[in-house]
Amino acid sequence: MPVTLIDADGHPVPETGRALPDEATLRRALASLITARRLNDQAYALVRQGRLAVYPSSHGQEACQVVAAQVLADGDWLFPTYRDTVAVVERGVDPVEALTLLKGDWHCGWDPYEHRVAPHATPLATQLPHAVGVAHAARLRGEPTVVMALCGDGGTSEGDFHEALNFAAVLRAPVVFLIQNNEYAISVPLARQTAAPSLAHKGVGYGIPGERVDGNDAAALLSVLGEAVERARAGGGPQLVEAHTYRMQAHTNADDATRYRADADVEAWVARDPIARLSAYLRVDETAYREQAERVAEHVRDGLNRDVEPDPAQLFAHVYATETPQLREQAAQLTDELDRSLDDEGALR
Amino acid sequence: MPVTLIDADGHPVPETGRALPDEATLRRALASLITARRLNDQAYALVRQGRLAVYPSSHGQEACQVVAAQVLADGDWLFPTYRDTVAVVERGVDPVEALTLLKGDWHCGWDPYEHRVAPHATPLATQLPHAVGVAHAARLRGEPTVVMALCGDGGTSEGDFHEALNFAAVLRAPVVFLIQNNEYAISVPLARQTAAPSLAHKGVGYGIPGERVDGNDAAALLSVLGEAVERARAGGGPQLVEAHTYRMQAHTNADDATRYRADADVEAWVARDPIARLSAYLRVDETAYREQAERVAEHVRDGLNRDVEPDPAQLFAHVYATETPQLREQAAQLTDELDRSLDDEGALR
Amino acid sequence: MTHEKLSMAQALNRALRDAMTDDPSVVVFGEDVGPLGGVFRVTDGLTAQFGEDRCFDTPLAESGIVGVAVGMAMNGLRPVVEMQFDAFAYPAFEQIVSHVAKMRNRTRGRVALPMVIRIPYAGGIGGVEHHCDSSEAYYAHTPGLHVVTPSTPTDAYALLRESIASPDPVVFLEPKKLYWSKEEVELGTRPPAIGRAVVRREGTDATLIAYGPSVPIALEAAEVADREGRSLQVVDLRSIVPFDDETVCAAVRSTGRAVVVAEAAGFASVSSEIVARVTERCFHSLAAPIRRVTGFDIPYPPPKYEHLHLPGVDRVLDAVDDLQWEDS
Amino acid sequence: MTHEKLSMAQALNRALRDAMTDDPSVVVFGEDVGPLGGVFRVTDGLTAQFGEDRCFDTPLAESGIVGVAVGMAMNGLRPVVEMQFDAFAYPAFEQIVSHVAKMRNRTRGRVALPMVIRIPYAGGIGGVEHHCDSSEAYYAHTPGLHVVTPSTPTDAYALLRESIASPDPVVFLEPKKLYWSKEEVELGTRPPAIGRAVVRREGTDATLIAYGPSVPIALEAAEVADREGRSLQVVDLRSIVPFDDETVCAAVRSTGRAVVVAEAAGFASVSSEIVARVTERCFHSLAAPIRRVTGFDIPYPPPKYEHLHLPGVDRVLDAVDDLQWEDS
Ligand SMILES: Cc1ncc(C[n+]2csc(CCOP(=O)(O)OP(=O)(O)O)c2C)c(N)n1
Ligand SMILES: Cc1ncc(C[n+]2csc(CCOP(=O)(O)OP(=O)(O)O)c2C)c(N)n1
Ligand SMILES: [Mg+2]
Ligand SMILES: [Mg+2]
Repeated sequence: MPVTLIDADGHPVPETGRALPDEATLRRALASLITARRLNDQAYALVRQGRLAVYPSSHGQEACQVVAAQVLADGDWLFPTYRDTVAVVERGVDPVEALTLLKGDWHCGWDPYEHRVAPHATPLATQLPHAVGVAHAARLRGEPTVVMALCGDGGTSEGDFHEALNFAAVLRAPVVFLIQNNEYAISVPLARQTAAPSLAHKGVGYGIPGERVDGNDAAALLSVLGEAVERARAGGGPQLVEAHTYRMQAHTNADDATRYRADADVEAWVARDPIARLSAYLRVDETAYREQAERVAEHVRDGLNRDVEPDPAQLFAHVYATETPQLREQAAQLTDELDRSLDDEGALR
Repeated sequence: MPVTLIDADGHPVPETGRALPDEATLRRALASLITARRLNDQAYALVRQGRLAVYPSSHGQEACQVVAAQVLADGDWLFPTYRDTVAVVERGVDPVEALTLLKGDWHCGWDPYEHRVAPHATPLATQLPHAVGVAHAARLRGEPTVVMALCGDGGTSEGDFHEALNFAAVLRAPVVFLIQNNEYAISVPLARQTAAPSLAHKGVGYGIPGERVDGNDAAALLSVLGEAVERARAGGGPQLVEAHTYRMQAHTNADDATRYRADADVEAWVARDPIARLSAYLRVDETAYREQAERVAEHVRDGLNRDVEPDPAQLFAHVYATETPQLREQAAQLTDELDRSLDDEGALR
Repeated sequence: MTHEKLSMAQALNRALRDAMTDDPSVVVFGEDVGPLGGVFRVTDGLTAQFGEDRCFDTPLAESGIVGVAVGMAMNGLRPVVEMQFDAFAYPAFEQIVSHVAKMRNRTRGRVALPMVIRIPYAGGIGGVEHHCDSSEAYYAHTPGLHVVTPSTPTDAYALLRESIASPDPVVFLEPKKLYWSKEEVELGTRPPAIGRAVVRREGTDATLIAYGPSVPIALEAAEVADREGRSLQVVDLRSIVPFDDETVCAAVRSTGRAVVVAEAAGFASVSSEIVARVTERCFHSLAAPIRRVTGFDIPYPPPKYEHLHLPGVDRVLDAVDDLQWEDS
Repeated sequence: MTHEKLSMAQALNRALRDAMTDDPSVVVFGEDVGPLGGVFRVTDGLTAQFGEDRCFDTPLAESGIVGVAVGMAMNGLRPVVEMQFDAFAYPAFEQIVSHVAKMRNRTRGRVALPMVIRIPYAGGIGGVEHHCDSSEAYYAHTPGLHVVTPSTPTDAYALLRESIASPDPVVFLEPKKLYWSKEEVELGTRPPAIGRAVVRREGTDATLIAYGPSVPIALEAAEVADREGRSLQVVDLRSIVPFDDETVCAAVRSTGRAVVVAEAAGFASVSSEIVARVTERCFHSLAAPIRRVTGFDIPYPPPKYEHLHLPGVDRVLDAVDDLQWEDS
């Protein structure tokens, strides 16, 4: 059974053997959840308005993402997937920078070192060995860094998931692997992804402790992930956490979820919403939180409505530290083309 | 604890909850073990004589290999690794054909369909998804085929191991995955390969039952693998079996094992030899078996001492069902070269 | 023989459907190819029509998909697997290079692998990183694979039918940006087989050699050139491996000048090969060196930059202008 | 500056040792690189000298090895990883193509990956299947990677030092059959950097362009040709990416004829690129089309056949003879 500390109705679960996080911590989580939800929905809307190419929303999964970021210390690292924009933002990255990839301006919009957030990883599970490498390098230097590596349920089927967990265990690397089990990999339900009793069981074959947690219960996530991070920091090695949640929207805006799941299935999860639940428990007036959320939404709208003129030189500038002679030639060719086409336009119009 | 039915001294282990295989079955195993050992040692000797390029010996692991083949029915398939020559031979493949790769005459010397033995797989763990595919195809057609897929301890770290087990579990493919844990992957000991409590535990994350067995006890292997095969045949899905054994010789003749393990470690395993143990239990006169073994050794010596003239046309004949125009050109070029060099030789000598 | 107006995606879907109808050993699998019908809907309706044994979703693991297909092909079936996007076939690279390409040769022809690996590839759809790679060179360089890529719905249908019928593995590259291009398709026809290029447009001054997503660019360039008084011939390779030296060289010899157009980075690519082999064979017919118009040697750029990267009509015409038309 | 007679394997070992001594951020890992010292002994003694944190054995998983190296390079270290053989780098292909090659570009230069992927490659050692692939084209075609390959112990030392010092990832291809070739090596020198080719032998009649394992073949061919009265120049690329157009084109222009020699299958290969780019640049200096002498377009053959497959001196000289020496 996944760890749950606050049930779907906002009541504390008795006799869990775990303390509830203190109220300040929970309030901080709620504030971020509300902003995260607003950000998810704003981004979704911006796709419809053509300002974002595509958006894989984490609506409904915000608790996992917000808490994954909140349990980390400054010197820690976060390795997100493409669906983890709100985790990235929670870690301090400007949301406009966080959406750069999906806007199409560049691949990664932020400086990974500034907040210690790796670029979004699109090829599934490939970020997991990177996370292990970052953790191992820190450990070799005696730094207290912990790495939070995110992955989807579908991603667990990739070979890189296996190799990363095995390396982490053998190297005793301080990595917390958080699987957001949202029951789907695009159209493929979990039952077709694995026959394992749970995704947390996947730790066994590596000698890594696995834990299941209710992914829509921020309190439980704070407890379980917080513990995993401290254990890793103390030298206890990697840990695997499966957070059970649900992808409330289609895979991305380009997807048509009605082809593979019933609306009723989705509706059943509305009652387990992570925000409503925490809000009910805390009995807070959400108004104050909503203001911050609106400010972020506005910032995102402004940022994404601003068109950035692509600078052709960028195409060649970052392939290598020093441009190869070949790239210098190609850049010159492009410049020449563009100059000529400007001349043509000038001449013609 | 691994299943052991006959201990290292040849005494039956009490209260295992498993019946010992009948005497005829054990005698058949012993006969094959003796031949297999002879084959291993003959092949090893042939490398020293320059008749084989290299030989990864399974000296000490013969029980795993012989039994893996013996528990299969005619319609079943065996997927060997490069170390499993004696399993291939036990399945009926002519030992000379089985050694073709290592002799250097061609990549695979036998017809995989004749005895339902896949080619040796050199890239580690890559044969495992093939095994699943063969099994799944058979199952789709309603055939009672079971596939025995072999893999080393080192091979379990590869992504393909993971993907194959997961596919097998999800498809409920009738595959028995047999890991010969011989404690080393070339120079790397198991402790650096994995932190799992055992390799059999690796089944858990796929929902595949795992079993450990004494890999030097042919009786235990017959019981455990036989059961796994019948379970798979009956629709019970895949199974993972870890056979604990030991690589008594260097990785191949090219390897220098003294660089990474002590001779004393190896010696400790002499007392656990699979042949001595079974022979002690059966109290048989091995002479009769040795004759057969010698016949096989002689056949191997003869076969490998015969030089096969490489036929240049073979280079191009099997790349595609029909040679591409490009390959026809290249084949013609080579023929022309060879003709000219024959003319030169004729003219000069 | 029937005619229907179909998009390339629909033509591919028809090819799968017809192949599955004609041959019970054809099976289709991959990520999201079942109830969803694939992210490009190429497998739409196949599970419903043929059942889950014939078209099914797999776990998310490309090496596993290709590896399992190898085993199924070894054991009497004809798997057609889908890699969701070009860059997501890379996890299967070892299986493709070390097994798919080599099994027949390894076993002296005893084990054939009649299987098709479908890969939506190349750019021009505003896709984010890893969704727009032109990966043909990796496969074309690997002996043992057939590599084909259609540029029209008609060819998509015909080439996929041929590929599924082939006794050998085929890497079937589908130009994503042409999925929605439509034309009247002749179903049931057998146009030139795998290994044959076609002249898509006759012309006398220079030859444009293209394949897959670059064919429409080449045709458009020829159209524009025509208005400017230059007659360009357009050859569509269709099949990269085997390569149709005969058609390509005859075309180049007839004009004496050539430009290769391809989206992929140019370095050590299929375009390099075309230049090299045509030059080797037609050196003395060439009035000028063959030019290449390719993507730059950079990672595929973000959506807002792709128009700068992709070979376009102007760049093709610049290259044509460069073919030393004046005595010097 | 010291001199020592070293084999290429020893020179590589010295380069690792010296780099690890000079820079504590250099770490070495891979399969069997620890106590065993690597199957070719290139990492011999490093664990003993620098400890297990600096040189260690990993689990048997190439994608994991490269992926973990990416993370370590992101976080301040300079990993040098070993792939045991050419074909065993394919499991890491996705990591190499989708991350190693792209991280700097993805992050606009913020995240650099100073890492080296050492790959013993190519044939000529009687190795069984999967142990003899010439895989350079796969890497050379991938923008974002440097690809280098030495042909002498001196270059092996120098190029590996340069590669480890490079701010960018380098695929370092080690010609297996030259591991045991010996020469006097100048340690501590800085010969031409990554990106520079060298003329290994002067000659006036034609230019042989080679790299890695083919350089000794080219030199031997030049030696034989010399006795037959033909003067062949030999260029050793050393660096495939970046490519030294200047040196190569100057060489070809000086002779007007050229043959490219490389072990890899020729189709869509580095040799194709050399022919294409040199022809583009030197067309009017060429008296004949540039010829390629490469491996056939077949899977690398079994040991007993490799002499038929590999470019040898005779085949090179045949190609030179083909360079249209007579008026026709
Ligand atoms: C290697 C690879 N294969 C395929 C894809 C295409 N793809 C993108 S998301 C996705 C589903 C991922 O599912 P999951 O891991 O559960 O994450 P979720 O989308 O549910 O967050 C797929 C198949 C990819 N990005 N990378
Ligand atoms: C993908 C791949 N990587 C590396 C190798 C090189 N190699 C051959 S055998 C071996 C060790 C294998 O160990 P294990 O799986 O335990 O099998 P064993 O040799 O002990 O039978 C290695 C690293 C390989 N064959 N394939
Ligand atoms: Mg999911
Ligand atoms: Mg082993």
